[in-house]
Amino acid sequence: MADFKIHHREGEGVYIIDLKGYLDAHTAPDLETAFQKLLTEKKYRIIVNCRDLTYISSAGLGVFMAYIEDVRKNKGDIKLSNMSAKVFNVFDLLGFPLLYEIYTEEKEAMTKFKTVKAS
Amino acid sequence: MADFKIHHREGEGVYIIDLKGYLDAHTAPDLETAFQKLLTEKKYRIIVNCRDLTYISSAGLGVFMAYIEDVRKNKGDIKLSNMSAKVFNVFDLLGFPLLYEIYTEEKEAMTKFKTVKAS
Amino acid sequence: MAANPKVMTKRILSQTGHLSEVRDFISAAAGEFGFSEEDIANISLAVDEACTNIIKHAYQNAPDKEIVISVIRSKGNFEVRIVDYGKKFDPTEILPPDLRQNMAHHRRGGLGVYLMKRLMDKVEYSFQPGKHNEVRLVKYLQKSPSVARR
Amino acid sequence: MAANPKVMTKRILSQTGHLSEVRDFISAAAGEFGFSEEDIANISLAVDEACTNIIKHAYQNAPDKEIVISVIRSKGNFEVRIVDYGKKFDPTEILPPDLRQNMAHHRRGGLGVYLMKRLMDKVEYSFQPGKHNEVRLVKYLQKSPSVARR
Ligand SMILES: Nc1ncnc2c1ncn2[C@@H]1O[C@H](COP(=O)(O)OP(=O)(O)O)[C@@H](O)[C@H]1O
Ligand SMILES: Nc1ncnc2c1ncn2[C@@H]1O[C@H](COP(=O)(O)OP(=O)(O)O)[C@@H](O)[C@H]1O
Repeated sequence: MADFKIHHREGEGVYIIDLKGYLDAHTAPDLETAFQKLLTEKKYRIIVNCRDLTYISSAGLGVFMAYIEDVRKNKGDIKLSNMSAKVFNVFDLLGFPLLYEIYTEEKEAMTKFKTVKAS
Repeated sequence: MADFKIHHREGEGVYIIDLKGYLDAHTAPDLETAFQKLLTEKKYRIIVNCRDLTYISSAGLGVFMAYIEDVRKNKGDIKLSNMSAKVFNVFDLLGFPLLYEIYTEEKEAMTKFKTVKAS
Repeated sequence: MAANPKVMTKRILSQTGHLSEVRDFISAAAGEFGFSEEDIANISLAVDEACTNIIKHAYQNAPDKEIVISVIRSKGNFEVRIVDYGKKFDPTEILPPDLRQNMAHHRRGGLGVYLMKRLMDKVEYSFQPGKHNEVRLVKYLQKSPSVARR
Repeated sequence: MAANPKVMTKRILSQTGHLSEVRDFISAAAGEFGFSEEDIANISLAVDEACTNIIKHAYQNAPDKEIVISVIRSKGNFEVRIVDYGKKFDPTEILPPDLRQNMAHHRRGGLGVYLMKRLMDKVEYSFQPGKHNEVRLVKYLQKSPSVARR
């Protein structure tokens, strides 16, 4: 069975989710739960750090599409960072860089949140 | 000055445009003219063969966006074929494969036109 | 057939918990065949997508159905055939995804078929009425670029 | 400065007919610096886009204005600075293109700035009020992948 873990951090009013392992149709519900929890807690400034994300399929990408509208409606965003070339390639094939901010480093995403004032 | 040439062919009710050389802001108006002429003549089933297209910038890509709606409204299409990896990369970065049919070989585009009935 | 060294087969039950085994099976076969790391990743992702769709759509999440994955290797050609016995499927009407629409409507899906087409050189669906469905995914060893145009 | 062998400069008039010279100039410099064919193509496309925008927007197609393109090479860093004396520009509000919207409204433009960002590692605009505008395009020699995330 695919191994997938989610770790939560918080810093300067931004909520950081670290993804680790394999994000496929089997593990995508865990990411759904994580986003639902953040939204319930009204945490809308989110960075998803993909440094340890080994694999993603369209089931995983789908989760990002499902929550972005609610997050942005609340003046937040889901920004992504630290993807391997392999994981980035999947996002890229589907045109995600046209719609999501994907940064090489987490700190760039953090800077972007800080330079745009909170709601 | 950039060298750019357009050659016209016709076969089985499909109009084929061969592009050669450099398609940039300087030469894009030539492609505009070619599309305008096809539309005036109500030729809506178009293949753009990019085998000899050495270079494209966003000014060239823009021309494809400007005419596709009119062509499709008339039950036609602009299909692309035979791009080099370098030229395809530019289309790909902007998400064109999500919206345009881009074929490795011209004959695949031709087959697609023939299997979908004409208006 | 069973003696043919160029065909390898794996059977799984229709559960997403088995997807990782399928990926490992395909990765190993594609690696042996001589594909680059990037191609290996692309092929096993495409097969994951095909199996995920079978579980979700052809079998509508019933957990006790069978999926048969075969790898057929011939000169320069790496082919994966995936057979199921569920609902049939004709992909010709499936359009590429519209991400902005998906986002606006909280839609999670609609990415898999397009992704398979981009990742492989050929994707073909067929069905034997009343018997089974089959999807054939083909990648050529000597093809560049590693990502297809459609 | 003129004696510094690591800086090379080219001046053109604000005419699209000069874009091909700019591309040749940049390609030669990037090739000498050791970039791959793919990187060379990406860098010279980005510079073409920047110059095209200056001609169209900063100078609004006036054909007799000046554009100064300098290449500054330091260890592992290939930087192109493009100076113009036209309308200033702040790209922070420029959103990525929405192709479906463009298609529906017969819009040709809106692709260049996004493309430059994807093709280069760094894109920065600045202006000296009343003096000039400058765009800095940077590509790192040792960076992979060859296409940037933003
Ligand atoms: N193997 C299959 N069997 C039946 N229907 C399928 C199959 N694969 C795909 N489909 C149909 O095609 C649609 C698009 O599939 P896809 O692009 O993978 O997106 P998703 O599965 O996320 O909806 C699905 O919603 C489903 O209706
Ligand atoms: N150098 C520049 N000077 C002034 N305005 C610019 C410059 N570059 C871009 N712009 C503005 O930014 C917009 C987006 O630019 P771009 O993405 O290249 O698309 P396009 O030039 O095709 O409209 C332009 O429409 C223009 O308003």
